[in-house]
Amino acid sequence: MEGMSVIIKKVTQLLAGLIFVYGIYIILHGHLTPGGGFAGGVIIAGAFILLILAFGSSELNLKTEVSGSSGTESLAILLVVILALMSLLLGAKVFIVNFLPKGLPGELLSAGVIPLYNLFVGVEVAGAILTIFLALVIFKEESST
Amino acid sequence: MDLTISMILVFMIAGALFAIHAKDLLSAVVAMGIVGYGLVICFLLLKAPDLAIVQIVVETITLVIMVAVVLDSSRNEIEATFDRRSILQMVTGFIVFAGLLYFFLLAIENLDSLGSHTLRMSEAYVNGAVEKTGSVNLVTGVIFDFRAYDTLGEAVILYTAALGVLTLLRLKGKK
Amino acid sequence: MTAYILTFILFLVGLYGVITRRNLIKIAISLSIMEFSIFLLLVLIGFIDGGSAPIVDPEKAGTLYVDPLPQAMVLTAIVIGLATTAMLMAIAIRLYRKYKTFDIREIKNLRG
Amino acid sequence: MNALIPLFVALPLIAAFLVMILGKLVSKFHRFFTPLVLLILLAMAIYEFSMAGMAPIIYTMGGWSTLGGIPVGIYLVLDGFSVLMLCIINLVGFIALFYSLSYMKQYTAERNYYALFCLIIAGMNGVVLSGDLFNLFVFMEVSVISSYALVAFGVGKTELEASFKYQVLGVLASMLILLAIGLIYWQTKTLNIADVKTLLKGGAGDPFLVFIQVLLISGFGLKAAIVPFHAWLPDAHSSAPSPISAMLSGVLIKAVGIYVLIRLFFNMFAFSHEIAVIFTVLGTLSMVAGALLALMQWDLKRLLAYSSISQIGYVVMAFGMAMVLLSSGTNQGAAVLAVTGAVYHLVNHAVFKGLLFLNAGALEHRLETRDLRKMGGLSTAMPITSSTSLMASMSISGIPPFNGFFSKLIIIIAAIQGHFYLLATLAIVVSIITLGYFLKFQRYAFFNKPLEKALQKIREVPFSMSFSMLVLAVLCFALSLLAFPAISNEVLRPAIDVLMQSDLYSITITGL
Repeated sequence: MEGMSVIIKKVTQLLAGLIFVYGIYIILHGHLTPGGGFAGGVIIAGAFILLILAFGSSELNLKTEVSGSSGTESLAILLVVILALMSLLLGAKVFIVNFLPKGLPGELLSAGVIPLYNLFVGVEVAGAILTIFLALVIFKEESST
Repeated sequence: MDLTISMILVFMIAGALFAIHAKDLLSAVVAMGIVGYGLVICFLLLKAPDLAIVQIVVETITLVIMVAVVLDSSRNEIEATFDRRSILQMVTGFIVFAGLLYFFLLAIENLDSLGSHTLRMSEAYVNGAVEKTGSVNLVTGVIFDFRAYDTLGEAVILYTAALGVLTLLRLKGKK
Repeated sequence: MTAYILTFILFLVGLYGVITRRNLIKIAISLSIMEFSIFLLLVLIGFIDGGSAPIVDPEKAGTLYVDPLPQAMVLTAIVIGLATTAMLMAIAIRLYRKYKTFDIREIKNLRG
Repeated sequence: MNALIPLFVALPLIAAFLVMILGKLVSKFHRFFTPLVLLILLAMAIYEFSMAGMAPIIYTMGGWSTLGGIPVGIYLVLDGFSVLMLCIINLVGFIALFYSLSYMKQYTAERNYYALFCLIIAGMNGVVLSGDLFNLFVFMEVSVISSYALVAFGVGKTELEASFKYQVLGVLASMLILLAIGLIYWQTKTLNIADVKTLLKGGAGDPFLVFIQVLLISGFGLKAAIVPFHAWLPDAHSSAPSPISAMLSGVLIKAVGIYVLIRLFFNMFAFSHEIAVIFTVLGTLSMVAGALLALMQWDLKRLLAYSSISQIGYVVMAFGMAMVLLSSGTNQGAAVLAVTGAVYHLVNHAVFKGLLFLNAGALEHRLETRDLRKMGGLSTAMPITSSTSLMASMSISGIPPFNGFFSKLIIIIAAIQGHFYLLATLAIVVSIITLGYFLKFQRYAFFNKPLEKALQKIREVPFSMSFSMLVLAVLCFALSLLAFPAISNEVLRPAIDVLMQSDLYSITITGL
C-alpha cells in the first residue's frame, strides 16, 4: 500500500520515536508504575504499525521484516521459558520461582526476576503483534498483484 | 460508582446495537470502537490503570486491522430482507434473552454487590505482597510472580496466534 | 446491581449479533463485544469501595487496595481476545479473496 | 519424581520455539527433533503412569503453597485420571506426528506445522495437569487456537470455511466458560478447584449453581462436540489434514472437552440429580444422532467425524448414568462399573478412532479422493492399510476379540444393573448401526471390485505411515486385555478411584 501525505509522514517521524521510547519506559518500569510487559509491548508494536501505515509498505522489504519479527518473537519467548526453567535449577528448585534477590521496593532494579520477565514478554508481545500486522500487509500486497 | 458505570454502559450498549445493525461495515467497525473505548473509561473508573493502558492500545490495533480488512474488501452490508421471518426471529430472540436475563438475575441475587468484594485467595496478593515479590505494582506482582505460569501460557497464546496468522495467510497451501 | 444487569445485557447483545448476523465481519465484531462485556464483569467483581489502584505507596501504609486478581485475569483475557480477533480477520480476508463475499450463508452453498 | 511435572508443558514449548528458530538454519531440523521430543514426553508419561500412587501429587507453581490454609499459587495436580489422559495424549500425539513425517510432504510451510503440533500437545498437557480454573482456561485456549490454525492448514476453500465456523463456535464456548469462571470467583473468591469444592454454597436446586453448571456444560460440551453443539465437528475434522483429524477426534475433544467436564462435575460440584439427567440425555442424544448421521455419509472423513460424535455419546452417557446413581446414592456397584466402562471406552476410542483417521489419510494420500464411491478393491493393492482398518472397524463396532467390544459390554452391563433398560437397548442398537456403516466403509473401500483400471497400480503408503498404523492396530488388540479384572485393576483403578471418592482429590490440597 502506498504511504500517506507528506504532513503525516513528517509528524510520524517525530511521533514514532517518542512512542517507542514511551513503550520501553512502560516495560522497564513495569513493577513500579502501572503497565508492564504486555502494555509496553503493545505500545512498541503500535509505534511500528504507525510507521508502516504512514510510510507505506513499498519502502520496506516486507519478507525480511516478517521473518525478522517472527524470529525475534520466537527468541524472546524462548528466553522466557528458559528463565522459567532456570528457576528449576537455582533457588527453590521449583518452576517459575523468583530466584533473584528482591532488593528495595521502589528501586528500578528491585523485584528480582520480574523486570527480566517484563522485558522478554514485552519484546515477545511486540514481535507477535508486528508479525500479525505484517502478515496481513504482505497478504494484501501479494494477492492484489 | 454504580451510576457512572451504568451510564457508560448505556452508551456501550447503544454502540453495540448500532455496530450490529449498521448498513455500512466501516461504521460498524467504528461503532465497535465505542464499546472498546467505553471499556477503557470503565477500567479507569474501577481503579484498573494497567488494563486501561493495554485495552486502549489493543483496541486501536484491532480497529486498524479491521479497517484494513474492510477497506480491502466490500463495505456494503448484505441487505437484510426485513420480512416476516426476521420479525419472528427478533421476537423469539427477545423472549429467549429476557428468560436468560431473569435466570442471571436469579443467580446473582445473593452475591456481593458492587464494591463490597471480600478478599480470600488474593489476600496474600495484597497484604505483604511487596516484601514477597518486591514489586510495588501488585498486578505485575500477581502476573509475573504469584501466577507467572498463567502469563507463560498467555505469551504462548499470542505466539500461537502469530504463528497461526502466518500459516493461514501463506499463498500456496499444497505443493 | 444495575451495572451487572447492563453488563449481562451487553453480553446478550453480542450473543444476538453472533447468532443472527450473516456477515463475517459483523460476527467478529459481535464476538469481541461479548468479550468486552465479560472483561467488564470480571473487573466489576474485583472492585472494592474506597479502594485505590493496586500500586503500593511505601510511605502510606494501610491503604485499602482493589483486588488485583481479576485485573490479572482480564489482562490475560484481553490478549486472548486480540489473538482470536486477529485469527478471525485473517480467515475473513482470505474467504473474501476466494468467494468475493462476506455472507456466511452464501459461502456455505458456494462450497460445493 | 514430581520435578518432571512442569516438563510436560515446558518441553513441547521449547521444542516449538526451537523449531521456529533453528528450522531456518538447519534444513531438516524439525523432522528429527519433534519426534524425539514427543518420544521423551511419551516415556515420561509412561514413567509417571507406573509411579502413580493413591494420593494425587501436588506441584505448587512458583513455590507458592498454602498461606493460612488458603491455596495461593497455581497447583498442578497429577492423579490417576490425569496420568491416564497424559499417556493417551502423548501416545496418540507421537504416533500422529510420526505418521505426518511423510504425509505432510504435500503441504508447504512444514515448519509451522511441527511448531503448532508441539503447541497443541503443550496446551493439552497443561489442561490435563492444571488444578486451577483460570490456568485450565488459558492452556485450553493454547491448544484450541493452535487447532484452529491446524484445521485450516491446507488454506483451501473448504478448510477456511470449516475453520471459520469452528473458531466462531470455539470463541463463543470460551466466553461462556470465562463467564462461569468469573461467577465462581465472585462467590467463592478463589480459583483453586479443590478450594472451590469446599466453598461452593447452595443446595441442589440453587439458581446460582444451576446457572454455572449450565454455562459449563454448554461451554465444554461445545468443545467436546456433544449433540446440540456438534455443528462444527464434521466440517472441521473432514477438512483438516488426516494426522490432525486423528489428534482432534482422538484426543483434543477428550482432553479439552470430556476430561474437564468430568473433572469439574465429579471433583468440584456436588452431584445433583437434574444435572446428571441432563448429562445422560445429552450423551444418549449424541450417541443416537451421531450414528444415524454417519450412516448417510459418503465422504469417508465426514463418516468418521460423525462416528466420533456417536462414540463420545457412549462415554458421556456412561458418565451420566454413574452421576445419576451416585446422586441417588443407591447401587454403588453399577456406578463403579459405569465409570470403568466410560474411562475404558475413552481410552479405546482414542486409539481406534486415531487409527481410522490415519487409514483415511493413507487412502486420501494415494487416491487423492475421500469419496467412498470412487474407491474399490484396495485390499490387495494396500495390504497394511486395509488390514489395520479392518481391525479398527471391528473394534469400533464391538466385535468380540477387540477392545471396543469389552468397553461397550461393560457400559451395557452397567446400564442393565442400574435399571436403565432403555439406555442399554439404545446402546446395543447404536452398536449395530455402527457395525452397519463400518461394513459399508470396508466394502466400498477395500472389498468392492475396482471401478477404474487406475486403482490397480496403487502402491502401499510409505514406511512412516504404515508403521504408525501398525502400532495403533497392535494397541487396539492389546487394549482388549484390559477387560480382565487383574489388569484393569492395575491400569484403570487409579482413575476410577479419583472419580469415585471425589474428596480424595481435595483432601491433599486443602486438608478439609
